[in-house]
Amino acid sequence: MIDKSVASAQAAVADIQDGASIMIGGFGTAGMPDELIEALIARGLRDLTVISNNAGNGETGVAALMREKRVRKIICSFPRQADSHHFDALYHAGEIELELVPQGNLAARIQAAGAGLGAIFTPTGFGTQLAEGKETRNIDGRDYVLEYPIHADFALIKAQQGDRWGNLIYRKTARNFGPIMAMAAKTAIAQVAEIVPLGALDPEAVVTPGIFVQRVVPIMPASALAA
Amino acid sequence: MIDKSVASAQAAVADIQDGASIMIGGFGTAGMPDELIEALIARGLRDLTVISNNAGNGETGVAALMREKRVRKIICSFPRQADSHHFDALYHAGEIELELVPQGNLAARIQAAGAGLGAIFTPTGFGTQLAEGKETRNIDGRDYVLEYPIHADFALIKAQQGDRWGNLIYRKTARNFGPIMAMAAKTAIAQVAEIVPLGALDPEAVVTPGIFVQRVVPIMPASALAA
Amino acid sequence: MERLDRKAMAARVARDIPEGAYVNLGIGLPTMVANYLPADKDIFLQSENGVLGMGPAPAPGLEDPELINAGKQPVTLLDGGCFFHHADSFAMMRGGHLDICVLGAFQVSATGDIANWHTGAPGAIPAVGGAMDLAIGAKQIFVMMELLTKSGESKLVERCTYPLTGIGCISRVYTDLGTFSVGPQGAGIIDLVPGFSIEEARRSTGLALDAAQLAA
Amino acid sequence: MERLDRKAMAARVARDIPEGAYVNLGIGLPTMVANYLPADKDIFLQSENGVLGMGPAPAPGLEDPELINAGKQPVTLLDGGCFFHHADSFAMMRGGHLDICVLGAFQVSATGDIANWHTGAPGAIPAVGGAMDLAIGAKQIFVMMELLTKSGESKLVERCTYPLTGIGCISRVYTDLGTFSVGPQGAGIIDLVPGFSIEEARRSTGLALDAAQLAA
Repeated sequence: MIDKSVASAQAAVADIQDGASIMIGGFGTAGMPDELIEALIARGLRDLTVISNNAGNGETGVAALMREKRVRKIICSFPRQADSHHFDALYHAGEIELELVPQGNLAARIQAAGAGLGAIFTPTGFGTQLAEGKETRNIDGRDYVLEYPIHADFALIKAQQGDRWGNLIYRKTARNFGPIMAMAAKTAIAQVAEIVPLGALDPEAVVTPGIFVQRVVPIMPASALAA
Repeated sequence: MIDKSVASAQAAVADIQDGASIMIGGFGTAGMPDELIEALIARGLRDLTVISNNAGNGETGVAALMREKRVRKIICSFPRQADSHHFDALYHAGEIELELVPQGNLAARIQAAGAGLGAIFTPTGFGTQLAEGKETRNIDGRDYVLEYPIHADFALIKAQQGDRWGNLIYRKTARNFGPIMAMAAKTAIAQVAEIVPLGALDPEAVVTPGIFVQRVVPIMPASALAA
Repeated sequence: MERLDRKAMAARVARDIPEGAYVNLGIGLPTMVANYLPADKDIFLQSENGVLGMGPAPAPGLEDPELINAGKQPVTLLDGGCFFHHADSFAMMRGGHLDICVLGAFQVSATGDIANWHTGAPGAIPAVGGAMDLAIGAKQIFVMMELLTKSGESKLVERCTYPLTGIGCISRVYTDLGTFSVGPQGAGIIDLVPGFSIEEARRSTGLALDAAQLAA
Repeated sequence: MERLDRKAMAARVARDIPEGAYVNLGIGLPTMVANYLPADKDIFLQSENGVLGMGPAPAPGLEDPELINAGKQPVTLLDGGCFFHHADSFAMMRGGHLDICVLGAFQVSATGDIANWHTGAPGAIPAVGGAMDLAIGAKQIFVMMELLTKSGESKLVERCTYPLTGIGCISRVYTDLGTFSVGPQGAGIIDLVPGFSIEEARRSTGLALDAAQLAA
């Protein structure tokens, strides 16, 4: 019997090593795998490469990884925010490498990795600073930039329900990067609000088929704990 | 009020013209929009370009389009079948142009069109006859072929339920090419077994958001009519 | 002259959005356009974080932290709305399926270039988000901005001096002093607020604004 | 010699598929492997037309024309199975997410090239389907075929003479006369049926088959 469920966030991230590349889902408050990130921080790792839309807000999640100086490089679309002070400090001190990628190209490059494509010609960013030095081509009258897939060793994502085969459904805009990051990482770890029996998820409504998910960790939402 | 529902298959295909490029969904018996194809045949058009996985079986669907000599060119992955005699005859008579595309590249090229990519490097087909004359590139030690998006004027697809905004859900393996063809065509026409009120489809389970669908035609399945 | 305030600008843009349009409203000023769309017409609001068919802001206390727009503000979902992942969302945009994007900008050039992501100031941390995707992300891309900076310089320019977000992608610029077309033919005047003349518009922008489209 | 029949070949392949594997079984002979997978283990069958977690064939009368495999045969769905569209399905394959594909073939070369889509005969209508995608569509690609043609020619060859489906992608070949490894190091023998000697295998194939992996 295959059971991908893992009892704790700590156990789920136990084999991540120094220097690993890690995709972290989430957009704003929605879909951030906070408990997995906390467990990752507790590992005390160094020199991580993080792929995520933002570089952290406030004190939790990716921002905490920044504060603890665990990240050597971040690939993201929007690092600067009102409360991204931990990233800001590292950046100004030259202690972190930033690869800035337009958000849609970030999504497309992650998807290309999951889909086994070698590269894609995308129109986004053509003629801008973010395409400087990159190969470009005019195809049927439109200009495109050649962009390469982004793979990762691990993906940490948040979903709503999962089963022991790793099938996932998400909740509202918390879906965001989860499905494509699960496809692009060698090991995808999903924290879910609930693990349901096999067959409980509608096979027409499964968003991430279990083949893309290696570990599922039940993390009851704080709101449910408080209730 | 926006209502994309159309009363009949005939009305839904009324503006397709000679020479149009038309994607047709379906894989085997699953997802073939038979009634839309019948309505298309009744239009008496010529010189169509058809993009579909197969070149027709027996006497219905794409095979009937072949029999009536409506198709100038077909882009497909698997034209030859035990009962593809209408295509076979046209092919041997030199009366139809065939662009043979590996099935996954067909899917990827259709998806690339819907996603606005200019081209993709795919590993499938490298070193084979189907990549002859195509640009290739070794990326990170693996060989890839450059493939271009496939766009179309129209897509004819079959789904299970739709609403007046064009949202669609599918049924089992009838989903196949429907979602990506809807994205790649200027005008996507979906026949559905049922049109449901707005809000009746679970927003987490909608497979094709209405933005990709221009017309929805209710076609009650023959099995339901017989019952 | 009767300069439009931000609400009036939003109402002006809303007037040009037809029923049935699929629309992405950028963060900031453009988000206000939603408040002026006719409630009795089906206009489909998309947000690039993965939602189509957004409704108005939720009542206080009913916010859901997992139902937000690209500006990370709580929103609602209309009946008929749906969710999707980031790759599908940006495919929607990049693939030209949206009809209209409305963006803010630092500068727009007469030929439709836009600069809205980075001031280029030394030491500034760059952050692009979806700006470059949005700039090419619809059949028509509108900009909504004040025509002049606080120090009186035109933001509608011959050539952008800030780092570009996209090239030749903007078709229309809605400002507090009037509405302008931009593109391959150069900049033209669509309307001007009462009391702001063609000559003043040309002098303020330093552009040879075509006035042929201006309704008499 | 104890030549394996098709059922025995299918059982032999099934023995090498571990629990937890994600597997695509090609049309024809490979489909039979499903009948020999252990019922008490979770092995995940994918079909490229958009289904993961396929169960056995339905009972007569319970066929659903919208629930079929890539061979267009009716199948069932296990609890925990799911459906997806063609682009996601082939992403699953091309992206290396499947563990094992089992394919039929006309020829396999010592270095792992495969020819299984086209005889190259003049006038033959070419049809490729998913063959080229499957050939590179998993971490390991197995071929299952009879070792010799009816006229006695080896289908395991130095170099394929039929048009190629994929290059250097096959790692193992299961035949009625034995199991062979192929790849950059050339072809080797994993096992041979009783009564078929190493020498006979070398003579039949014309290949200098390495026998180091052959269990004593």
